[in-house]
Amino acid sequence: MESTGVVVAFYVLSGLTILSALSVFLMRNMVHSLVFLVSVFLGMAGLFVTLSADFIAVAQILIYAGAISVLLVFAVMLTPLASRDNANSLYVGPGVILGGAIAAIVVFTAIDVEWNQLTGVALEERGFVSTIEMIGEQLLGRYVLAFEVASVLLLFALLGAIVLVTNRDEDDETADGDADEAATTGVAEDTV
Amino acid sequence: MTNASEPYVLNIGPQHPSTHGVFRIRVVMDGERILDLDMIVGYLHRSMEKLAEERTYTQNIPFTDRADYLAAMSSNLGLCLAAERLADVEVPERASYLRVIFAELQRIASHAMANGTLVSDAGAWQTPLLYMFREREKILDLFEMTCGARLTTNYMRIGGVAFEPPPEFWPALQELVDELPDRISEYEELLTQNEIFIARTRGVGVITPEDAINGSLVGPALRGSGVPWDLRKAEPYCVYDRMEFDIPIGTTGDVYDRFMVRLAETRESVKILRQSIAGIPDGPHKTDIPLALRPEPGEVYGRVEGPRGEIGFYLVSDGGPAPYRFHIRAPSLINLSLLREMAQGVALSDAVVALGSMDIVVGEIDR
Amino acid sequence: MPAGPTQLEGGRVAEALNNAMPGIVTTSNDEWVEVDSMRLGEALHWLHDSSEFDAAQLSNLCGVDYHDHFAMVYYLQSLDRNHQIVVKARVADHEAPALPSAYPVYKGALLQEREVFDLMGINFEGHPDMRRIFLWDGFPGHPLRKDFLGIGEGLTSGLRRFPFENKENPDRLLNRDNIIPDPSQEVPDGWTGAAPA
Amino acid sequence: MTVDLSHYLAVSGIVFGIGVMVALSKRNVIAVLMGVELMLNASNLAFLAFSRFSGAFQEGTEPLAGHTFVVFVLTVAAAEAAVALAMAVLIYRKRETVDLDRISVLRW
Amino acid sequence: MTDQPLASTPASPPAGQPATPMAREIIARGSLLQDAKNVSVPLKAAGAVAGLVFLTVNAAIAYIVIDGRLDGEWYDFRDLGNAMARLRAELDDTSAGPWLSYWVTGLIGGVGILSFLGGFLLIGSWIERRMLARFQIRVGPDRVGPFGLLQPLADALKLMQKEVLTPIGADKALFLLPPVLVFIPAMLAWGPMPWAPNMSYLDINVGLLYVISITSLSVLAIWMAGWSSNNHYALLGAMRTVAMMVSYEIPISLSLIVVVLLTGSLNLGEIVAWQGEHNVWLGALLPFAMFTFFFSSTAEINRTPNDIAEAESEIVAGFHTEYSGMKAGLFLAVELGNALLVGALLATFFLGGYTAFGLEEWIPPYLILAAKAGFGYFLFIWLRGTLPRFKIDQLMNFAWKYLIPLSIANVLIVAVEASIAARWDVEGIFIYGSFAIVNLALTVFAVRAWAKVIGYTPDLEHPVGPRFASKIGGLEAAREIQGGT
Repeated sequence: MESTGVVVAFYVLSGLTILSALSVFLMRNMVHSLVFLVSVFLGMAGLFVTLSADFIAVAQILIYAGAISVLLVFAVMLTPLASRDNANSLYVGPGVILGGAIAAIVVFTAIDVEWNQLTGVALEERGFVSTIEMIGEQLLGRYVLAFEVASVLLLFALLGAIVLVTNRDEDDETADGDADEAATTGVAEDTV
Repeated sequence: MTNASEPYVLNIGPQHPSTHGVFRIRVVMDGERILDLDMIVGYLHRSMEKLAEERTYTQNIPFTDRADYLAAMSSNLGLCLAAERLADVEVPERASYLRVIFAELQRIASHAMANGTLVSDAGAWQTPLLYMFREREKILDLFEMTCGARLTTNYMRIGGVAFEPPPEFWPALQELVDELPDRISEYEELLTQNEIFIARTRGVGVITPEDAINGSLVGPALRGSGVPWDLRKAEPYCVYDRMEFDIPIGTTGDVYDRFMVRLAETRESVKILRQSIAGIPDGPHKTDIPLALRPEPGEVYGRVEGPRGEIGFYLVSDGGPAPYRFHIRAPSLINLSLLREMAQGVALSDAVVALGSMDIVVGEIDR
Repeated sequence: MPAGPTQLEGGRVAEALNNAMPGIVTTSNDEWVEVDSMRLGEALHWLHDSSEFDAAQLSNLCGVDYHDHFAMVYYLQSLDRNHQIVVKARVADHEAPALPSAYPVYKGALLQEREVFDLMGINFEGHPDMRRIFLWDGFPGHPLRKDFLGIGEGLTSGLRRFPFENKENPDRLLNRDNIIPDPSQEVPDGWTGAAPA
Repeated sequence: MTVDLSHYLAVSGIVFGIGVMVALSKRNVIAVLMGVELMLNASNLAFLAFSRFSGAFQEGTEPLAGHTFVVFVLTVAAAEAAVALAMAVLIYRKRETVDLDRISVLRW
Repeated sequence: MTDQPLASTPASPPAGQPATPMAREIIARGSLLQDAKNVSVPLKAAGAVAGLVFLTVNAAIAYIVIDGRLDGEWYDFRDLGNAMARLRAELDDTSAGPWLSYWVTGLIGGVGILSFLGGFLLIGSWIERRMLARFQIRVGPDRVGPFGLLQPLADALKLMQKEVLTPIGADKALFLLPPVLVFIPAMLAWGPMPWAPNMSYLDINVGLLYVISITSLSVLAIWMAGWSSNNHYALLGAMRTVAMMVSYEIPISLSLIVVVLLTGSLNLGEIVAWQGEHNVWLGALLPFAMFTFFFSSTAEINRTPNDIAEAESEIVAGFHTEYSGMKAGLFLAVELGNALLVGALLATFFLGGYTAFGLEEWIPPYLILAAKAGFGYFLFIWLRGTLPRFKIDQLMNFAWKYLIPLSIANVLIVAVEASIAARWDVEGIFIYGSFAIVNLALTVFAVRAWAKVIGYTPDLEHPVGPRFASKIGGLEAAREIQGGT
């Protein structure tokens, strides 16, 4: 991909994504790190677009930035103010070392290995293909069993979430909480 | 998620769209639900009862305007009745009819205001309020052409009324009385079948008749709970004993019933207006009383049925030109005795609507 | 006859009360019945429960300051019988007046007793929250007491003569007769009490 | 100046590593869940990059298998987030804390 | 009353000094003009350049639209997309290469959308206020300019002059961002809107999903606004908004999936083309989906009867209680723009978009779409002038117990119909006419049946009028009357 726009977009978006991810780790306030997590999701969606994966990019925005982050918002708001700090646990040292090691290894491998890939003109002449039909055919053709299993998984996740957070002792008039866990899974189910 | 969130304090007022006036409530909330409620009033306190001890009975009439500035005529009437009973002043018959006419007009205007603000609290963006202001404007025009003031009328006098209405008053009144029933049925079509309004008001802020009586509720708040109590029939003052009218009462004592009771009372007031227009005799509109009215020592409790219920005046005379003790029994304040019980455990939206249905006037609460 | 049209004979209520609870009534006349201030609660309770009087509602409640004592006036009414009963209680202690609260019998007394406590300074025992309602905490004194303006013994802040009723000596509303002349500054003879030009 | 598979894989690896850091070293359950979401996103990026650069649009080759896998990953992520956050809220209700150091027993 | 002690009389200020600290602060702050003078020179230059670019591009658009000629050759002015195509062709021939044509056409399109929205924001509030005034037998704003047309401008100036406050204890960064963050999705969502057969700024295949996901982004900005305000009203409004939006995403998605099932495309242009080609509006085929979309959209954009996120009678202004000046102005502008956006989406999905049964051959299609969007906007104003407000629990119950099950059933039914339509090649008018009739009947039946199933019955058996008593009484009389009926 030599075209200037894509290159610039890649570097800008990857920089945004990595910096936001780092701030998710560094932020001391739970809410701030949540906001940066959302920006990570959006940057990822941009990177997907540079990979000409339009459907996946939009689904990423819808599910992650639209639904899962709202779910995280509710989880953060429902936990008390005292535990809204983003404190590190005792394993911060090993965690940082392990994560850095993984990142280093993967980066080294990615750069070192000579990938058998299409580049340059060979890639450009493939051009942009609309991915929705092909994904749909795959989902209902070859991967139909996995598709069904995933939908059943979603259904049970929805039911489980509702069952977990339902107040058994008292009826809940403004059914915010269980409504929203269900909402997230429901949205995901629709878009699959 | 009731038991996962922490209670917090919400401070409603003194400046808030749904606390009609400078009225403050400190609410302890859990999510959307109200746990506890503390009423903080007095931002409008003018110590009327103290000031009244240094003014004569006639000079005290303007205070009653400022007390309930939405029903000035009824408050005037209450003080005048009490003072007349204290000083044995005879009232000519025409004056009594005029008093009835103006009190009923005031009742219609005040009920229009109350219902309109109630519907605004329920969230209708001021459309019903402005519709109901049409007739209120006409009524206030009648007041203005009679006594020169629209809001703080200061019209009643001890021994009658201040002025004879001008000749153009009567055709205007007749026109208003003729068009009022259509307007009222217009409001009924607009609101009483609206499902959102019913869903917001039915079963909200329910007061049982026992609580209503024990909590000293009066007026539409009491009648909405199904208790047929109306001072105009209990101890008929002026010429109400000659009038034919009914007492509208509610069924379950919720916000919707209070709303409907007020709406129906305007119809009854139109009936009374028709009869009093037909039956008003000629004659003087007031009897002359000495400039310094000196009742002999004694005490009296005179009360009238205002738009918000029983407006009482407890006067103690020591023989001087000014009352020795001057106490106003304010229905707006006393109707709030049950506010805490009503608001505990309900959602904030319901509490706002319930407060609006009690139809408070802060000037009368604080005095 | 200043009594209300539906007001009951005080004597009848007094004898009924005395039959029920001997010695509870101190005085009574045709308008009102005055009960022992310490036993006010049970009197109200009896009137509320009795089938004859059925004082279901506390219509009005207010206190009067008579310089040496306070009088609390309760207007009870029965909606079914449509009559009115006036019960008075005499609070002798003018410095720290106290009364049993009517709240246990009538919920409607909640705010009215707070008002009386705020403006008149009478403390009601048994009231759930006895706080000032209109004035702020720390307000000096209670305005509805006759001695609030500090005018002195036996002199009220009331209106003795109607203003300008007496032509040669027009008074202001606050009568000069009511003001104790301060020895340090003597009132000049020519002082008419009219507002200075 | 060009961008090819290795760049995308590098970004994916870095984000995955940061996700591992967050997931391992945070004390709050919700923060740990955020780390897991980061890792899932990184894996999505790797899937899409492979699918893009390995001739996914060629006839004959498996068309868009990577995209399909990403769809499944999104699905599972949504389900996992829903259940995990519900459990977090439930744990807070029962134990009055979401601190992983204090949540040491599995059944109560 | 309150807890503060007796107020002491303030000391008189020194001569020549303003009386109160507030007055001193105001005088020290200076006026708007002084602030404008204090702006740094590069900022001024940048603003001037941006304004010049905006004006020139608008002039170019106006020239193209009005003159209708491009290098001497007439083009079809009913479709500005042709003009853009010609312009792109011209630019591609130049030495600069394709990127120049991308940038120029993109800039023109973006500025076109922005100026259309800006013009609407300028006139929209005037329209809303005048119409509400008509509903409420008032006159409405009629002082500033002819018919009060300049009122929005005056309001904007007033808002700019107001001080922008930041509450004590607020999270500064998060408090600064939201007015911008809610503005971005409201603008982005206009991208894939098809104004004419090939006049669409962002002609992507996933247009429908794009619209859904972009509009679902604003919930986070609203939550940030409410959370960072350090105000309980704002927090209540924010949490209400979040709960309501995530609940109403589902009915919206389901009602649009139905559209995709029938038209077989996620591309808005193709959806509209399908309606134009079959000469049928999807609203006639899918009445329940249209109602679901409209009602859920009122919840999404905080319009009556679902404006519980900023219910002025309960929580003063909801999530933007603490915002003042132009920040609040941005929130209000976003509300106006969202109302028009939902109107345009309603027209695109259910009311035939830019097509009007062949009328688009004679009048420009973008005018047709604008008229339909304006109709949707009028519907919102109508609701606002007429209806009271729901409660949040009622809204939640309506979404979860009522809209979502019926929407799922709707998806199943329409899937069957779509397969039927795909297999039989009957004359379109017959098969789609029959679908319309069947769907309407099914909707009416299913709505009533489901209402019975979940036990919702409108509370009308309660005597609407109160009872009347001719004689007074107390508790006994009340019991007697109650027992009597």
